[in-house]
Amino acid sequence: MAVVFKRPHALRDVPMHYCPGCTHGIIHRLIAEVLDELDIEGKTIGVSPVGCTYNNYEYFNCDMQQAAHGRAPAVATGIKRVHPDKVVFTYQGDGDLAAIGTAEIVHAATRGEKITTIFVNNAIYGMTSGQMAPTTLINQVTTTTPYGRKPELHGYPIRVCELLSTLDGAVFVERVSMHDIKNIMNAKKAIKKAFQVQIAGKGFSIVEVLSTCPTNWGKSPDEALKWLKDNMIPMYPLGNFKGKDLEV
Amino acid sequence: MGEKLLMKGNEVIAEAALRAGCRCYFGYPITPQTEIAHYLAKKMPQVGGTFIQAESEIAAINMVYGAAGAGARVMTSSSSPGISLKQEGISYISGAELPAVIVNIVRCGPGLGGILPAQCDYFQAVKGGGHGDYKMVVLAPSSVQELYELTVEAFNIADRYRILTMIMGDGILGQMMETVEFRDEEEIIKVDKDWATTGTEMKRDHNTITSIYINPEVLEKHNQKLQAKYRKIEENEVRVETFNCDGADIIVAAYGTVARIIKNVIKMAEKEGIKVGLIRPITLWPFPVAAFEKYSEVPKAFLSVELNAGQMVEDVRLAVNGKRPVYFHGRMGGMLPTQKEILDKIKEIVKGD
Amino acid sequence: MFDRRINIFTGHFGSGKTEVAVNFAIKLSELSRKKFEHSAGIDEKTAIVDMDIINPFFRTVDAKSELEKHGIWVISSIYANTNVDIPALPSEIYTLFEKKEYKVVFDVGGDDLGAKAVSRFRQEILSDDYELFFVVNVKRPMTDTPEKIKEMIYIIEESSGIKITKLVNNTNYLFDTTAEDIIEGHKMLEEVSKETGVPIAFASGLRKPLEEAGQVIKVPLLPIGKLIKLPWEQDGDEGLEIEI
Amino acid sequence: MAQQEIIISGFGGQGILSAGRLLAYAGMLEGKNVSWLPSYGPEMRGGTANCHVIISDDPIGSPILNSATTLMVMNGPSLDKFENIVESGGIIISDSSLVTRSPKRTDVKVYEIPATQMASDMGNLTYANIILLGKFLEVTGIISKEAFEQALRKVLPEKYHYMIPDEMKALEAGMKY
Repeated sequence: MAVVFKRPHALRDVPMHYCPGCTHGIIHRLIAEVLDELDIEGKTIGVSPVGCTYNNYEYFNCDMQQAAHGRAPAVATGIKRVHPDKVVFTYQGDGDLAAIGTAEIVHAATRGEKITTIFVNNAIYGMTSGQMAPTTLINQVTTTTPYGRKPELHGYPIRVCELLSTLDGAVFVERVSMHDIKNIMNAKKAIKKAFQVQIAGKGFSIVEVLSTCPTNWGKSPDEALKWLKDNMIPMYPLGNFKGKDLEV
Repeated sequence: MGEKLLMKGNEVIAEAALRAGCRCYFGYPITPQTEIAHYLAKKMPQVGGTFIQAESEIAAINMVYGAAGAGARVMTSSSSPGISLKQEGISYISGAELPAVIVNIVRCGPGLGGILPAQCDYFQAVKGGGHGDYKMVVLAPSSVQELYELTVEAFNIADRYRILTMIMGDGILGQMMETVEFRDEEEIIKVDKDWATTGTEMKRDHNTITSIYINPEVLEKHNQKLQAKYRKIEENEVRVETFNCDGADIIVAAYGTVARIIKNVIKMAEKEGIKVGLIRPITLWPFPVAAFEKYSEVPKAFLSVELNAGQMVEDVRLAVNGKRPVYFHGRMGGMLPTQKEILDKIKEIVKGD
Repeated sequence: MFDRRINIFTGHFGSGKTEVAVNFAIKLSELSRKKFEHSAGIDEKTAIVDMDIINPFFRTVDAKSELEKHGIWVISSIYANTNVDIPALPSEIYTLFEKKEYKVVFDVGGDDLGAKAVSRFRQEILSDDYELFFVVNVKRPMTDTPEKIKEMIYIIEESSGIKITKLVNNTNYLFDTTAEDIIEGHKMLEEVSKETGVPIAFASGLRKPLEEAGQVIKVPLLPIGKLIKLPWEQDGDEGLEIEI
Repeated sequence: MAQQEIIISGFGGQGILSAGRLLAYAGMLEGKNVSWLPSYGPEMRGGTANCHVIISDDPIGSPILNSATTLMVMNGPSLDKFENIVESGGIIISDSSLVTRSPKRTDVKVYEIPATQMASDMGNLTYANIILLGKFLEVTGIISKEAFEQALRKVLPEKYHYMIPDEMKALEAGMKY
């Protein structure tokens, strides 16, 4: 009988805690599939952030370390420098990476640390219940922008891929989305390439994954995916910013 | 002993770390400890190690957290304001029980303060500057030779107990040169770090390093385990120098640079017929309580001399436990007490009965 | 008052929603059991969902063992009352829209912030047999005038995407509540009800003052036992006995 | 002498700190206990620089000097600052090319040497500190010329070792002055 669905080995057989309809579970699965396909689970060390995915070290079968809020790229740097032959990745949300940890991500990228960052951007703080993120869209209502995000009060959304792709140390930069099957397949390709770039020793690689938060957006999973497509993608255009043609 | 050299304190810390097998250093420049970074920037590549000038002290301590979790012998160094920035990481490293070494060449604060010698970070180091019930072993050398010995020892203690160990000095210790004799080979304890993130190689279950415990009962158990470890360290790792204490009229408590000054004061006092003893804590935590208990029948009193407004004196009082008066003399702002002013204070106490 | 399948409790922070919801669920389960005994074959079950994504303390799960004693299915985040403040909603919530044999109580977090969590289930709720209760304690500063109550109703409707269908008078000063307080609350709600057209479903409170007030106000009563406790209130306090 | 306590002071850039390091190193090579403590404050950059050197038969207590047996000064402000802390019977060695006044103390031995002028005549201003050290070696006798030469080899980077013969000439000039 043909196997049509199988849990990737790199994903542990435990229930995940995410809200129904949350795309973190899919992103975890894509990473695990890539670890399986590249056969690198045994030599991979992941770094968990602070945020809704703070304990995704429970979900991956590879070695994992939990980092303080925003510090995952520094922690990953420490690990990678001790084990240059291993594969090191960070998994970070928009508050973690683009607010409190801006210095760490910019400098890990500018040093060209041979690590891979999976950056999940859902334009809101999920863990602390729906506050404004650096990536919150203009006019988007959050618990700390109850009248909508106003540029004159709250500034503008930060485009992480565009920012990091100006750095020479960042060699692979791509933005993907979770809003439909085709894009999910694209996301997997990007994640795989990012890991391959690291393994080839080229430099820092990052994949920004546009993602949803049905609970804090107050939308059904379907509506949330549509909202992502209609509102986030115009602000955060999909595609490769750097390293598309890198030989790996 | 092996090679004898004239070296700066900061250089000796760096050299000792290398000899102790430290191959990872992460730091950010700040006076007066920067020579540690200069030395290691030059030497680390020669021994295949890693030197990173991080973007901030916060990043540096988190690189330490990552490298320690990955099983390496790792060190960072800074001075007071930089150590404040590291406190978040210090708490995480303590919570996750990782071994690492931190050097604090203390400046005089608060705020940006100044670069001259001070001991105003005593509370921060021994009572915890970061959040949570954690302890670090805090070593306070008072000579360049001791900087070498204790830096090597710091790595061994860290590995033995899976704990952070801090070397605490001041600008004088960091900047002064003295002779130092290195051993030909260090005794480096070997610890099996089977908890480290080294990659499973598909041969074992995954290792996870974390300081989060979802279940409050489990978190309490984890804390109890930490506390039990701290009690064990208090039993086994106290280091103290007692000098001239038997038959002394008065005992001075002082550590680091100040203890050096006291040794001169002891000579001056002897000429005036006063016998002064010195208890010099080498471990500030665990504090050498037993040494103070042993001499708590000293005829006159105890005097704590510090480069701050009175910090260690609290631990001296707890150790002496009311059996004798405990006096304090301190200077701040980078000022050092002169031998004469300390002697005057001693004479005032001795006469005061 | 107990005839809807889905019963959602919203309100201002500290209005006593959780107490009301928990006691409501217990009452619901008792009525179901009675119904079951009288007309064999109609197997009605009760479930309560902790949907508070705002407040990590004072939650439905505090009364979990009491609720389970009554045969009520308690659904809450795996993180409720742990050391972690992850507001993750349990996926079982979706099954409740399929398992029509259940009567369901939703205990929603306070204010518009808490009501936000309802919004993602809007379609499922609107196509079901539901009641959206708004619990009011007129002794709380954000709901102590008819104007403020109306404002709160508006922002909760805005946030949840669903109209409030019933008001609940839960006016109290905890154990110092008097019948007069409950009557005062009722009068204010009557005013709100007149202006908004939303009827008052029932009044709730500790049995003694509530029954006394019941002599004056003509609405159904839900006497409540205080089930959500502070650590030092575990035993022997007034209201521990549940007499519904 | 059981313990020599030396303060060397002048402008930054005159080789004040390196003179101290040379003394400490030579002392160590003579089998003594030594310490060297620089002023590491803002003075390091252009202002006055000084260092404390102790050379002792016994273990050294505090490396910080409240008094000195020898003061070596290469500018006027340094003489003003430190003249009074020299112990009675001690030594003041002054670069008279730069220090325009003579020490007022009468209870110490004073050596005034136009070291900067002599170094200039020798074609290299940086020898001035060596010339003054020569006088210190001659007066105290605690360090041999051989130990000093060895210290130069240790302290100077190898690319400057060609200068050592000239430096030794400067040292002798100071000793003889």
